[in-house]
Amino acid sequence: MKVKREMAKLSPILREVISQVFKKPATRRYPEVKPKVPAGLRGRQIFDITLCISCGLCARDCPAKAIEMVDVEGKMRPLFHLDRCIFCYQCAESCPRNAIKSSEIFELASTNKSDLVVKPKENSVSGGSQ
Amino acid sequence: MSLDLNFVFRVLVFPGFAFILLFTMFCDWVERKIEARMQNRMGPIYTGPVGVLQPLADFIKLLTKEDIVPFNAKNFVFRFAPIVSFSIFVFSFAFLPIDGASVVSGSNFEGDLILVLTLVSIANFLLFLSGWSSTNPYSAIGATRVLTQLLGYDIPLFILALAPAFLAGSLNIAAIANKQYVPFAFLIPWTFALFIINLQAELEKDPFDVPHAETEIVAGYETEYTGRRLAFLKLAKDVQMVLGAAIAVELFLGGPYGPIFYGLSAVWYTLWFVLKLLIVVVVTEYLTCIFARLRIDQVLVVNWKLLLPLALLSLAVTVGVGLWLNPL
Amino acid sequence: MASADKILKALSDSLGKRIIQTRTLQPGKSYIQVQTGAHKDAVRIVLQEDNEAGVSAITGVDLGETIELMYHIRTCDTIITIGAEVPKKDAKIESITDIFPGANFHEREVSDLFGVTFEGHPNPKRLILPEDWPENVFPLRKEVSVANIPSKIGNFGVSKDEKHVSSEERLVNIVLGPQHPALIEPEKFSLRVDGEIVREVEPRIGYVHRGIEKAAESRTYLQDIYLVERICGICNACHAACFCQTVEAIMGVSVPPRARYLRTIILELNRIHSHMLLLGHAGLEIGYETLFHYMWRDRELIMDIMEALTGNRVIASFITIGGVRRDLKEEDVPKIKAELTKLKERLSFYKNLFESDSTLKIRTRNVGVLSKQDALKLGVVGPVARGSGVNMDVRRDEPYAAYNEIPFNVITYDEGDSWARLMVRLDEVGESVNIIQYALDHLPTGPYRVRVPRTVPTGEAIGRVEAPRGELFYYVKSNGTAYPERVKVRTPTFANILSFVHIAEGGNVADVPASFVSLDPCFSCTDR
Amino acid sequence: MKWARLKSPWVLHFNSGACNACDIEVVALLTPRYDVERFGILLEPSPRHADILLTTGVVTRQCADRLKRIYEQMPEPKFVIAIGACACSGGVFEGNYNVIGGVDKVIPVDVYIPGCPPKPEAIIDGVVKLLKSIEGGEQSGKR
Repeated sequence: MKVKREMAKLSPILREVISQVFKKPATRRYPEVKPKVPAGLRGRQIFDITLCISCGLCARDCPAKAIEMVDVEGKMRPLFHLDRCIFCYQCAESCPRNAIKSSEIFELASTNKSDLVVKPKENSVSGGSQ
Repeated sequence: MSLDLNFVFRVLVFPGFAFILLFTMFCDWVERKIEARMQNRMGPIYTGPVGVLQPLADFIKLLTKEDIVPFNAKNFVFRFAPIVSFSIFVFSFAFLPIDGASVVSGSNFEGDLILVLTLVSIANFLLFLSGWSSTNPYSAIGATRVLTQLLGYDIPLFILALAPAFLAGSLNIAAIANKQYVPFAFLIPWTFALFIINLQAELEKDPFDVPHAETEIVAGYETEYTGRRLAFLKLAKDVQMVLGAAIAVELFLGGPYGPIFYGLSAVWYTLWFVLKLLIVVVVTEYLTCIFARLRIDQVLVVNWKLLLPLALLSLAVTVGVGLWLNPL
Repeated sequence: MASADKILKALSDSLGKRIIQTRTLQPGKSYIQVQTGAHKDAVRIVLQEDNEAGVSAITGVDLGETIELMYHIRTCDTIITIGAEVPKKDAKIESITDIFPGANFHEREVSDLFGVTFEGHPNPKRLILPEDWPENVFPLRKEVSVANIPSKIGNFGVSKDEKHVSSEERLVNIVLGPQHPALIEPEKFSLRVDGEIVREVEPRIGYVHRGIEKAAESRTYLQDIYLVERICGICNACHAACFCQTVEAIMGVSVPPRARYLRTIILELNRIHSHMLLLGHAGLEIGYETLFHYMWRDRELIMDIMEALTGNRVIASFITIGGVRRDLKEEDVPKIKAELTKLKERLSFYKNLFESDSTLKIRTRNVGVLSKQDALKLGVVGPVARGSGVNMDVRRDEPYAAYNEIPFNVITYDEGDSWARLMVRLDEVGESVNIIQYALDHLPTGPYRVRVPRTVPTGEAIGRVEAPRGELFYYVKSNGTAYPERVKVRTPTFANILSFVHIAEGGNVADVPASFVSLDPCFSCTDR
Repeated sequence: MKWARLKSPWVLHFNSGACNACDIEVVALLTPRYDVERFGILLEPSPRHADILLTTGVVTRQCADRLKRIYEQMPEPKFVIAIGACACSGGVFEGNYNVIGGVDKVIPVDVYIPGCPPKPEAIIDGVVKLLKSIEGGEQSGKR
């Protein structure tokens, strides 16, 4: 096995490249195979309108000023600007009633900017469509 | 001269233009898939059955792109250099016997080996012109690097090609391919190895991938090209790859001639030719994957201080072995 | 190695009455305020006492009518700060570039943002602000607010790049331009090339300058953590850790042990992913795509661990003032350990590859050589310094988080070329894996976070962390409200960029990418 | 014709002042695990060869002109994808003095991908949505 020793001395890349050809490629075919996402992923927020006491703490603490308090049926509710949001979940932490929870939805790309603004009604737990 | 249908068919369709184009695209697909597999990823899948039509999709897309000619580029040369170099490469295919007989029957003559090699050099020179005529500093540097590399590997190319010609006793490619009862690659393996390394330099593959090194000079001589011209420039590059591999097959692996089992000989010859050519493509791809890119002055050192003397040495040894085998 | 108080004594008896006052910012960090002219002698004395010392950063603070300049000098495991005040009207001070060339960029930055002119500076050109920035508007001064700066929307005429006129005319001007496939980030290096040899290099940074130090002053401490983390996407855990440490030093809050261990784990994960990212990128720069693909494929193991631990692959947002935001669940530990052992085996393959691969060594061996004296003179930090034999590492010199309880060794190579710098990073990945495994075994139980009030008492503090690229330096000054008075960030690449100019000159044009990538430049860090 | 344009979208990446978190996710797309070459996507070095411009980062004053110049150099059927909260709207750095905030203030943008940084799968999802929108209506006319 002189060749084997000689190959090893040469450079490990020679053997590695050949062995890689016969191994299964490490590619995950994303659009067909949905990726397994860990539990705590910081994806899109899920806002529960029933728990919210419209105190505005989340809007005050948001580093990117992505939460705007909007009047919904008399009460002030947070409206999420997803294009400004940096998904740090400081709002979930500083919300006294933890009405904001994280979810694993991360496919948020959109062709026009307007549907990146998530209104409180449409985003609440009951109506969580997307 | 009456329009000889068989002649038109041979030139335009089978071993001629259409076959070469499709075969080049197939080789480009093989190359991309092999390189992807060597890097443990998948390569194109979604265009065509297994991504086979990917090079075709690239080509057509480039044809439909907007065509920009830089304002102070030298118009004439800028427009025609890619197409002319592409046509020269395809034209030099005419002399290689793909299915037993050369494309245009009776077109192989004594010395067509020298003609093919010079055609390759001229086409490469045109690539230099294409870079030089687009007045972008990056393509200027890329172009000068094409030239320096061209000078570096051209002479060893000729010398190495002479070795099999000497063994076969003739300068006619078809004759050389015919005389190889034992493929020269096994008879004079050192010349074959040097020829493959030289091929890497000619095709600007990885160890010698200096002219269009993305990291230093944006895209080398291709920087200013868009649309149709870029399509032909890339296709010229692919055809050159297939042509280089084809020359290696003709000179060292016995061309299309291989054992025929039954049925039409032309079919078997083409199959053998395609098979051998794919082997050479895989070998060059393997070399690309295991080497990092050398600096331009290191490439020159390798060309002039290493390839040239070794080529001369191998020619001398081949002549010695030849004379010792069957004295004149 | 002279000890800190010996240097202090030498300073006090040689300067005598020119010292206005001395006080200690934090235990072990002394601050000596001197008259304006005396700051150069003070710096010279400290540099003579300890030849391994270096000016770590120059901070400017706007005190109303005067601007206070602080020279933070890194010497024998601590920082000695020399302060000098300059009137705001005609702010002039003597430059120290002749005794410490490493301060060149620090001074140009302060002159850009504060308007202090440094007399005797070799080329006092604009470094960070864009070309079309109005004259004598200095953003970091208190009276300049964002509103009265002319906005640029609408007039995007192509600004004329100032031509770099070189002394000899026959040099070709190659611009390693803002948009360049090799460099992920925009910055411009105009190289004056004579044939294949680089004669002069003129770096032009500031393409990624987002004015973070000014923005930090208008946000609360809680919001500042997220702002500071986004200075650099690759080493973001280090920025968060350093900022939180400095604020905790001002407030006198001590972090529970479990939080200290969790911080160490996330910092080391960040180091591994940053080093592997660079080693792969180095492969791409020298045309070795296979190494790039293999290295980044193995890096995905680390990204999965970080995603499971912190919820995001890259920006961890894990460290906060008073501890960490999430707990490491017990059932995750064996999974992390399994992934780390898998990574360890791959490392042996890469080490063998870097040592025996011929073309890789041709492209990196004695390319971009930086000798130990030059490294000390230019004040480089991190793997760039350790690649030239300078034995410095903040994790050992001034342990923070849980580094005083975890055994690890500092790797140095003496060749000082690109290959040595890449090997330092490769070995450090191995070290980091050991650190994480040790930390996972000895993870103490208990709370992982301490509640912290929103306002910070008045005070100022200095924080240092060993980021993947080197020593990261923070200076925070608070005024009792919930908004910081001044946040100064000196990132490791800002200290290392000057060495690129030194390395590239005289070298080969084709070597520029190879030596450039071995410095691991991170321009979003440099420009802040 | 449109089949070819959909099957081989060549990509150019320009970072107009980002913290390079989004940039390393864009580069991670080429590596074995995500491997966008499956879709025929190649990272092209020169703007002349590219169809889609992937911009990341909050546009700083210095980068604004370069971004516009690169956009103009690209041949016609060209599209722009803004990646990350900074490119969509300025993200955390909105309101800083040296920041223009948002790529759409400089060049027209086709797809916005929020996230800080968006996962590589989210970027692929954005590219797939762009290709679907091209397949749907010929949108290149709305420059």
